[in-house]
Amino acid sequence: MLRTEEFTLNMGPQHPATHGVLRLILHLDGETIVKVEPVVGYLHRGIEKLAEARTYTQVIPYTDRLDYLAAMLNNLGYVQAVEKLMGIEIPERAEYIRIIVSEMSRIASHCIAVGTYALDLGGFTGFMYPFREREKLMDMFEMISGSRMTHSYMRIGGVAADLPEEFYPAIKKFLKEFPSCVDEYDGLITGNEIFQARTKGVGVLSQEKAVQYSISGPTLRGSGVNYDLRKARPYGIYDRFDFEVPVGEKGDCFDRYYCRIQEMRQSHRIIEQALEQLEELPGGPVMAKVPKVLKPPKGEVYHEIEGAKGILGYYVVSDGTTKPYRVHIRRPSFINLDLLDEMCRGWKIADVVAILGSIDIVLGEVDC
Amino acid sequence: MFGSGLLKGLAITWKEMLTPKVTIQYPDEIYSLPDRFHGRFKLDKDACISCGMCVRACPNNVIKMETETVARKKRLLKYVMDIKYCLFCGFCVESCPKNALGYEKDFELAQYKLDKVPLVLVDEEPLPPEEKERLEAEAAQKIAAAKAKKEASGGKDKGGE
Amino acid sequence: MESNKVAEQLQEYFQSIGNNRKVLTVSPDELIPLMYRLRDEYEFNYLTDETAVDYGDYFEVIYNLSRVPQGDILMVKTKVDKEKAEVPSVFEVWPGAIWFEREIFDLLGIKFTNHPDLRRILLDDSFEGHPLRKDFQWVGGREV
Amino acid sequence: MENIFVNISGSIRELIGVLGLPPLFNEAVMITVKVTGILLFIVLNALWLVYMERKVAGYIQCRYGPNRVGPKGLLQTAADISKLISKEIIIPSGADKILFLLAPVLIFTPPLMVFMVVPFGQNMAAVDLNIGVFYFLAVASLSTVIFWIAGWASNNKYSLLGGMRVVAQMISYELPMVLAVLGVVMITGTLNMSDIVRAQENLWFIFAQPVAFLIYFIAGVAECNRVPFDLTEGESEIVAGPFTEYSGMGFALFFLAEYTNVMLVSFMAATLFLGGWLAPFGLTIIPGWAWMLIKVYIMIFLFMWLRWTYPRVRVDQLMGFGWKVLVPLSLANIFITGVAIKVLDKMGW
Repeated sequence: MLRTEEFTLNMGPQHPATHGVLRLILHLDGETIVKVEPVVGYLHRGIEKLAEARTYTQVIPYTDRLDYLAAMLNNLGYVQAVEKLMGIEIPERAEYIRIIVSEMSRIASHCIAVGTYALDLGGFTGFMYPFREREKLMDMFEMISGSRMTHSYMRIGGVAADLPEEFYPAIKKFLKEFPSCVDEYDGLITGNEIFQARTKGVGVLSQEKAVQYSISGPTLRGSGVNYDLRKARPYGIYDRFDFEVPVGEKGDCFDRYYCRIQEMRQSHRIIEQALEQLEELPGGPVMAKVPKVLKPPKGEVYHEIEGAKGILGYYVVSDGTTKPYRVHIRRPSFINLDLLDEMCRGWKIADVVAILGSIDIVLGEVDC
Repeated sequence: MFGSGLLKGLAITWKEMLTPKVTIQYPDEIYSLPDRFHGRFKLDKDACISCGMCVRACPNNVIKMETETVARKKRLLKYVMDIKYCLFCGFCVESCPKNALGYEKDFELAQYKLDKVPLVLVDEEPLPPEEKERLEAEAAQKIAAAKAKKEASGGKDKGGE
Repeated sequence: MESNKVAEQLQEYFQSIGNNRKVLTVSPDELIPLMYRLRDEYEFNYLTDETAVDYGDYFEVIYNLSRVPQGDILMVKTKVDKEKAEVPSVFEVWPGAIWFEREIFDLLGIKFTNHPDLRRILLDDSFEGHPLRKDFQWVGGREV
Repeated sequence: MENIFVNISGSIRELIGVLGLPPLFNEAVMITVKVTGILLFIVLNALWLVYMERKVAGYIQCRYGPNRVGPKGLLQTAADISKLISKEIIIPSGADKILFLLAPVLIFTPPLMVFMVVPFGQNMAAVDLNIGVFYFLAVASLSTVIFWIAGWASNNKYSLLGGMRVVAQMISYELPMVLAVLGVVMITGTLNMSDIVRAQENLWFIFAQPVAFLIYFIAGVAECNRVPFDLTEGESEIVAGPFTEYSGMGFALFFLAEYTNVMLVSFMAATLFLGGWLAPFGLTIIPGWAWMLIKVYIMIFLFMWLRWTYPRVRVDQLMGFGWKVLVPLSLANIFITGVAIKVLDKMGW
C-alpha cells in the first residue's frame, strides 16, 4: 500500500507573494491545501496603544501607517470620527478636497491591488502598468501634502492646506489619461485567458458567508452584496455624487479583482464631479475654527468609512482630556483575512497566492 | 474566441515597447520637487523665538531643544532632530508661530554612521559667564535707562494733565 | 435612525437594558439571546466591529452591528467585571467574531467563553500581560 | 563569408595534419576545438541574452532596463556574474552535499551535448549525426534529472515542490514535442538535421506543418520553464523552486542554463521549421549562419515577449493542457500528415 503524508509548508513571513510579513502555515497533501493557518502580528506596532499617549492631532500621522497604500482614507476615517465626537462642521471646500484626495487614494490602492495581483499570478508586466499610474498619483499627493505615501494631510476640522495651483493641471491630465490606462489593464490582465483560467471559479466566497464573517469592501461586493458605505450610509458629502457600486456575481477571485477595476472607473467619475464642483466654489478657508488644543467632550464615537480594502472604522473614546482615552480601529484587511482558510481548502498552492491576492490585504493594517 | 485575449495582451505589450519611457534617470535627471515637499528641515535661527511649540507638536519626541535665558531673552543653544524617529508629518513646521522652521528640498538623508543621523540644526556653546554678565548688565542698564526716560516723560505727561 | 426604534422596542423586553444614546447595554449573561434576537428579528446580520475598553475597574465590550445592505448601525455594550473578565463569545451568531475576539483577548485579556480558538493573535505567544489595559506597564523603548 | 567558419576549421585541420600525428589524435583535437568554440558561443550568448531579456522587459514595462554599467548597460551581466562568482556558496544544513554541488555543474551538459549536432550553417554542425533529431530529444530531456537532483538535494520544501513540478512538467511536454517533430521527420524521412534543413529548400516546414510548429513552440516554452509555464520557478508561489537554496555561482549557472535551453529550443525551431541557414527571398548576401542567428533571435524574442506579457498557469491546468490538448492535437497532426503524404505521393507530387 502506498502511504501518503500531509506536510506543512511555512509560507512567509519572508515570501514574495504574501504582500508583507504575513506567515501562512500551509498543510499540504501534495500540492493540495488541507488547511491554512494565517499567523499575523509581525508588523504589530501597537498603534492603538500609541494613540493613547498622543494628543488628538498627533494620532493622525499614525493612521497613515495603517493602510499605507491608501493613507488619505485612513486620515479621513480618523478625523471624521473626532469631528463627529466634537460636533465640528468643516468648510465645504475642505469637504471637496477630502473627497478628491481620498478617491485618489482609493485609485492608488486599487492600482496596487490589481498590479500585485497580476504579479502574484506571474505576470510581471501587469504589475508595472498600474504602478506607473500610481506613481502619477503619488506625485500629486506630493504636491498636495509634501509626502508621497504617508501624507498626514487631513486635520481635525479640515485639511492642512488648500490644493496648490499646480495640482489642477496635473489632475486634469491624469483624469484624461486614466480611462485608457484602465482599458490597458483590462486588455493585458482581465481579458487574458490564462488569467481567467487562474481566477474564475477559484476561491468562491458565498454571499451568506461573506456577510456572516464580516467581510467588507471589494471582497464583499465581489460576492454580490451591494454594500458600499458611500451609498448605504453616505458620510461627508458622498451623497452629492453620481456613481455606481460595482458588484460581482459568483464571488470568485475574478469577481473580486474585477470589482476593483470597476471601482477605479467609478472613483474616476467621483473625482471628475468633485473637481468640477470644487472649481465652482469660491475660494475660502479649508479649516474650520477649531481651538489649537483639542479637548473633545467626554464621550465616545464609532465612525465608519468605506476604505480601499473595506469598512474602516474608528472607535474613539474621550475622557475630556487632550488625549484620547482609547482609539480602536476596525481594520478591513484584518477581518477579511479571517476567511482565508475556508476559501483556500482544496485548492493548490498557486491558488493560495491567487486567493490571498484577491482579498487584497496590507500588512500594516492587519497587524496595526 | 479563445486566444483573442492572449493576442490582445501581446499587442498591448508591443505597443508599450515603442512608447516613450517614463523612468526619470535619477542622478542625471533632476526630479522637480513640489514646493510643499517634506525634506530636510531648516531653521531660521534669527526668527526662532525658542517657544517650544514644535517640540510639543511633535508626535514622536523627535525634537530636542536646549535654551538658556540671557537677559530675559531665550537663546537657542541646541536644536537637534533625531531624524530616524521622524514621521515627516509636518506638525512642527505647521505649529511654528514665526515660520522659522521649514523644509529644504533635500531628501538624501541617509547616513553611513548612526551618530550622524540626528539632524543638528543649531549647536552653540552657552555664553561664557563674563559675557553673560556683561550682556545682562547692559540689558539692565538699558532697561533702567528706558525706565528713567519713561518716568521722566511720564512725569511730564502727568504734569501736563 | 432606526436603531433608536429598535432600542425602544427592546427596552420593553429586556429589563436590564438602559437606553443611552442609541446604545443598548446588556449584561453578559443575557448577551447571546439578545444577539440572536437582534440578528433574527431585527435583521442585524452583520457584525461590523467588536472591541473593548478598559475603564479602570471594569471592562466594556462594544459590539457594532449593521444591517446589510441597508446600512443601519447599532451599538451594543456589555459591562464586564475586571476580576472575572469573561464574556460569552458571539461567534455562533456571527462567525466573523472569531478574530475580533482573539484580538480583544490578546490586547485586553478578556476571556470569551465557548470561543473555538482563543489564542493570542497579534502579540507573541510568550508575551506577558495585555498592553491595552490601563495598568499595563512596559519598560523599554528608545528612552531607556 | 558564407564558409568562413568551415574554412577556419579546415585550416586548423591542415595545421594539425602537418604535424603527422595519428588521425585519431587529429580528430580529438578538432572536436576539442569545436567544443570550445561552441561553449564560448553558448556562454557569451547566454550573457547577452540575460542583458537582452532585461532590456526587452524594461522596454515593455515603460522603463529602460540596465543602462549604467558600460555603454548602454552592456556590461551589466558581466558585473552581475562577477558579483555572483565572488559570493559564498552556502550549503544548507541537511543538504546532500555532493548532489547539491553537482547539479549546477551538470546543468550545462545536456544543452552543450545537443549543440554538438546543431547545424549552425551549411556544413557547420560540429558532429553531423544522422540521428540528430533523435539525439536532441533524448539528451535534452536529461536536464529533467538535473533539476530534480537540485530540488531533492537542497533539503528545502520549496525546492522539493519545484523539483516535483519539473519532472511532471517536462515529461508531459516531452511527448507533444516529440510528436510534433515527428510530423517533420515523416515528411523528410530523415533524422539528420542538415538533411532536414536541405529538405526545406522550397517550402519551410512552418508552412507545411503550422500545427506542428505551434505545438513545438508551446512545448518548447514549457521545456524551458518559461512564462506562462514557469511553474518550476514560480517565484510568487514556491520562491524559486529548485534554485531556492542556491547562491553565488550555483545560482548563476542555473540562470545561464535557462538561457542556453531557450537558445537550444530556438535553434531547433529554426532548424526544423524555419529553414535553418536557408536564406528567404533569395537574400544570399547575408551568409547562412547569419540567417540562422537571425531566425534564432526572432524565436528568442518571441519567448521573451510571451514571458513579459502572460501570467502563469496553474499546475493542474498545465498538465491538463499538455495531456488533453497538445497530445491529441499532435497525434491528429501526425495522422493528417501521414494521410497527406500518401495522398500526395499517389497523386505523383
